[in-house]
Amino acid sequence: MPGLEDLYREIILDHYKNPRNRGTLEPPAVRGEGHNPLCGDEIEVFLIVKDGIVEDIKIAGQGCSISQSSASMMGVAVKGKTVENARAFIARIKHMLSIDEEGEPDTSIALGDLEALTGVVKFPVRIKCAVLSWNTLAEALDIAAE
Amino acid sequence: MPGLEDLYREIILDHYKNPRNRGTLEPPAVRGEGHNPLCGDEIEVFLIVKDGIVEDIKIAGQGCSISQSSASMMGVAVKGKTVENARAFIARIKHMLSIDEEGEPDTSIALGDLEALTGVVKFPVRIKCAVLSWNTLAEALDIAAE
Amino acid sequence: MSFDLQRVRADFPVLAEVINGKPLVYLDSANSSQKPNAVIDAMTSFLQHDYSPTNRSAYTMAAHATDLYEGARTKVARFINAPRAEEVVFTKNATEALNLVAHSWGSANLSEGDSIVLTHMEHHANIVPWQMLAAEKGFTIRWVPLTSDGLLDLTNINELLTGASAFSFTAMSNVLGTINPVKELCALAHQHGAIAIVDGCQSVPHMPTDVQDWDADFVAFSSHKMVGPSGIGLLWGRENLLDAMPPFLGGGNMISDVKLEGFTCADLPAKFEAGTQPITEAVGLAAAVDYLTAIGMHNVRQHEREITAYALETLTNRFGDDIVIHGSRDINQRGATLSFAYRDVHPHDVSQVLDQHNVCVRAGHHCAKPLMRLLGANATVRASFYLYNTNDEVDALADALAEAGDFFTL
Amino acid sequence: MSFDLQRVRADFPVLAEVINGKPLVYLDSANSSQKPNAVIDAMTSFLQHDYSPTNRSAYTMAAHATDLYEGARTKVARFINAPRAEEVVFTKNATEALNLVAHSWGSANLSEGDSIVLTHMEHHANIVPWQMLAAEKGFTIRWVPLTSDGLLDLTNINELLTGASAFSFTAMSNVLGTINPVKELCALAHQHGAIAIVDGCQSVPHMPTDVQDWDADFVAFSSHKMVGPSGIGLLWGRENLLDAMPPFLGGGNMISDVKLEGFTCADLPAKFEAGTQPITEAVGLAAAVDYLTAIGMHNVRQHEREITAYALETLTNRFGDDIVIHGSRDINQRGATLSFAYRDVHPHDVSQVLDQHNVCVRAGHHCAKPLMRLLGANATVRASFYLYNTNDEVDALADALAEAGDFFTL
Ligand SMILES: Cc1ncc(COP(=O)(O)O)c(C=O)c1O
Ligand SMILES: Cc1ncc(COP(=O)(O)O)c(C=O)c1O
Repeated sequence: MPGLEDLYREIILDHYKNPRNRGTLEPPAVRGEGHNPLCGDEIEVFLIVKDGIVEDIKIAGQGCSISQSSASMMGVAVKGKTVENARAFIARIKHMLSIDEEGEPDTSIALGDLEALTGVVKFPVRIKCAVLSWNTLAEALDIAAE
Repeated sequence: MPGLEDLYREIILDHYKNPRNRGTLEPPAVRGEGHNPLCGDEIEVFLIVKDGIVEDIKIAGQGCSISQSSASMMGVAVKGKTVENARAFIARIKHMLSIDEEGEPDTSIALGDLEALTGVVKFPVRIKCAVLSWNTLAEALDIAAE
Repeated sequence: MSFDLQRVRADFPVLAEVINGKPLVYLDSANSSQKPNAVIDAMTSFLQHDYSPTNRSAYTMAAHATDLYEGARTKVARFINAPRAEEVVFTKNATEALNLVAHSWGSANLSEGDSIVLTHMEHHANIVPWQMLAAEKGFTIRWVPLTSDGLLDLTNINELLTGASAFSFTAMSNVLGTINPVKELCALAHQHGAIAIVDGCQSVPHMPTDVQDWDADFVAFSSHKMVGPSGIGLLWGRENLLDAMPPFLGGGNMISDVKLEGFTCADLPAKFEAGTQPITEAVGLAAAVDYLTAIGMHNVRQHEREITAYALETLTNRFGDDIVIHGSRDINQRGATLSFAYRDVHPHDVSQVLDQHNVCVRAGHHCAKPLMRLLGANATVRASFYLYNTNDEVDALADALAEAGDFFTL
Repeated sequence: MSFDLQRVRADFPVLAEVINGKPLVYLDSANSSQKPNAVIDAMTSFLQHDYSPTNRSAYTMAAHATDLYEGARTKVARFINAPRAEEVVFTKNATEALNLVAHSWGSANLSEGDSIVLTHMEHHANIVPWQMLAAEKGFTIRWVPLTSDGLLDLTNINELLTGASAFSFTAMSNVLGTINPVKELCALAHQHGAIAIVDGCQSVPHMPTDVQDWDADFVAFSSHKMVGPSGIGLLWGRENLLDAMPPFLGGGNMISDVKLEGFTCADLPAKFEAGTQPITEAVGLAAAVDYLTAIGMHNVRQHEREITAYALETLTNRFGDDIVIHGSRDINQRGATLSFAYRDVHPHDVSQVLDQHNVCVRAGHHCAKPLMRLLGANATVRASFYLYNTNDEVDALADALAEAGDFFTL
């Protein structure tokens, strides 16, 4: 049986206790909203996308350590990156979390802090927590592209 | 296990092969209709009731040996009797067939040929066959009383 | 794998039952099938060691039970070659599956002036839900007639389908055994812009199923007829259709959010699975699918062709004109379900005599009253065979029938 | 009979499970309960020796299975003191039972301008079906608020009930444990001409039930929460109401006749039981009812009072202000279901740490989002106790909680 330390790596607890990019953004920022109907976690992702770049990102909502830290690390990872980069990152993370998607993700993308989420795979129920913010980001990117 | 001869007494087969009072009656005769949704058996009971007496009865429909012979014996038993007698007979037969009803039936009533139906009790699935015509008679008596 | 009938029989404990010194001859599988040890043991072991609610709690046992439950969905999807597991919805039986389609798809898509097409050989489960909805919405039901040997009469099918919104039909008749040309019927439906709804209750347990090859839109079937447990049924539907449909039952699990003012739906398949699901039953169903897959559905079909041929031959040889077997004589067009009339003996009386010999058949209207009226009978005797039945059991049926004949000579 | 906890525990095989050297501590019975050998064995034996379809075929095995199935109905009726067994309808779960009432009674009796009354502590199963129907029919839903200690706030109940057609409420909250005054609420409903619908999911498994003493009109509950199998639920309703209602699901068994032009319904209870029923599940449920009856529901309730008192005391003593237990502290007003917040640790993380010790609790919204909003939480930890739980297991919960606190000190 995997231990708690597999799941709750230090970096995860750090992002949980000190979440980066917390807050909201006013329009014209776009807003994506995600629920985990299983546990009630909620997340909001606010984005300003300009010239194909994620200029700013803020994250609001409530959730467990895994969903909150995943969101915080996500903000750090995609802020200032191109939309294309962000989308590739989403695919990469889902692949890492053993979520089947069509197409092959670019496994050359460096994960940085997000490497810490690999332990989640051993706790299948928590995968939904880890992926919630990423699905919500994908939705927000779609809205921004409209 | 009870044998076939417990169920199919000679008198039952006789009434099945030579059903009494087969046919229909025109209005002002009343008509009751019964189904056994389990097996598809259907029965029609036509009655002429005058001055509280069952003056005539005819029986139509299709069904198995038990339902047909029970109907035939029923016709013989109630024709010419008072409505009150007929109703008491219905209660008596249902009691014999182990069907719970409110109130105590008059067990002094002589069953005659219908005694042969006691074997049906050992074949619970066939009780519905045996009782179909009696329920239909009860309905027809209700209609006649209106 | 080659098909070893004696080994198959040994897998089904009930077939070893002996009553009054005589073996059980179970010929009522079209009604509900018996269960192999693999299914019984999977359920028992789950209840003894692993039982837990699914899709709600997060502890290890709950996660394990959820894996088994969702794993059953994946297995069923593979068994019928569904493109995606999320398109498989667990219901309580095939009847609920058909009600779900009628209610959710139907109430969103059918109104006055519309029409749907059913056939004269449908089970009540594929009639009554549509009649209930038609009474509310005012659309019309059209009926495909039958030929004299119990096949669908497609002479006027184009006329019937013109302007129709849906064509809902059984893949195999539960009374006549007729196997319908599902792929052709789906294509006909689509040519006329109708969706194709397939009642797979009698076909999925007995032959290979490929919903993509059929090009069907919905397929309903039941676990209990395919060596699986009672209490669980299945609906497969195209994702885009299921996605567009309103929910059916409301409650826990099928929601994304609930406020005093209203609710929002969960994604597929949860959207159609309100409340605590048949969990142990899904575990048993998964074992049933594994069992049938290991045997091979082609082998099941081949065995049933052989036993059908033997039964048709035996009954005809022994009883000649005394027996009228409904439906086609061509084993390429029929499954192993035989409905018949025997002399003038009422089906109920036939089944009673057969029961004295532990020969279990169904006597009645088989939940297909419109078809029975067409046959001019209010009941038939139905003997239905499955992968575990033998030619000896056909003989036992014939012997018992002969006795019924002697007893009831009118 | 006196209540022997160790003997009760020995009846439940799963409680002997040891994972990673630690015993299982199952505290999720409000979600779904574990099953005793009596239930598992009844199902296994039925599948091995007696399985057969019910209410259709006429051979001995089918008659026997039908007797068992109908016998389960009689046992359930006696268990809740229903006047007649025919008033008990088998469904797939309590959710279907509530949908049945909303759909069949509701669509015949509710239209624009009407209103019904629910409470703020309802499970989604007693909210969403009404919201679905309200969206279609245009009636209004009114909500009974709660007091700060999680009881129904009846201050304005007469106002709320004025002109209402139905009052549907839970007998016991699945989040707060609150036991509602069912008899009084039914009387209030009737005073205002409303029918009383009781969600008995959380009460029927845990204390004696007398639907006649309650004077309720409908009561819904689930087998899987009362040591019975999954895949079967229950609706009891007054005969005159059920008789007057249109059917819910259409198909086999629920009809008296089917013609191309339309169908007629069977009598109760078949009218509401379309298709092949959860047969093995009914057999298991009968065994569950026998089991609980032999233990005595008063004994179950008494045991749960004691364990609730011990849990409230233990958790408060050990964690003081670090723990916020929702709902009443009065064991006369609450069952053995405890929802709480522990420090700032998210319930999902609490349950994760507990799971390392095989302590199984549910973390989430418990299918009661409107109530959660009122509590100002989007999730709680819920530990729920049943007849087989011990004070030692309360201690195990407390020990694991302490560790979660250490781990997540923010
Ligand atoms: C109060 C209450 N009502 C309804 C339900 C729904 O029961 P089921 O999931 O068995 O349909 C539950 C349990 O989930 C419950 O606790
Ligand atoms: C062709 C057909 N359709 C539908 C059904 C209904 O299936 P179930 O009773 O499992 O809901 C049956 C079996 O009873 C059937 O044979």
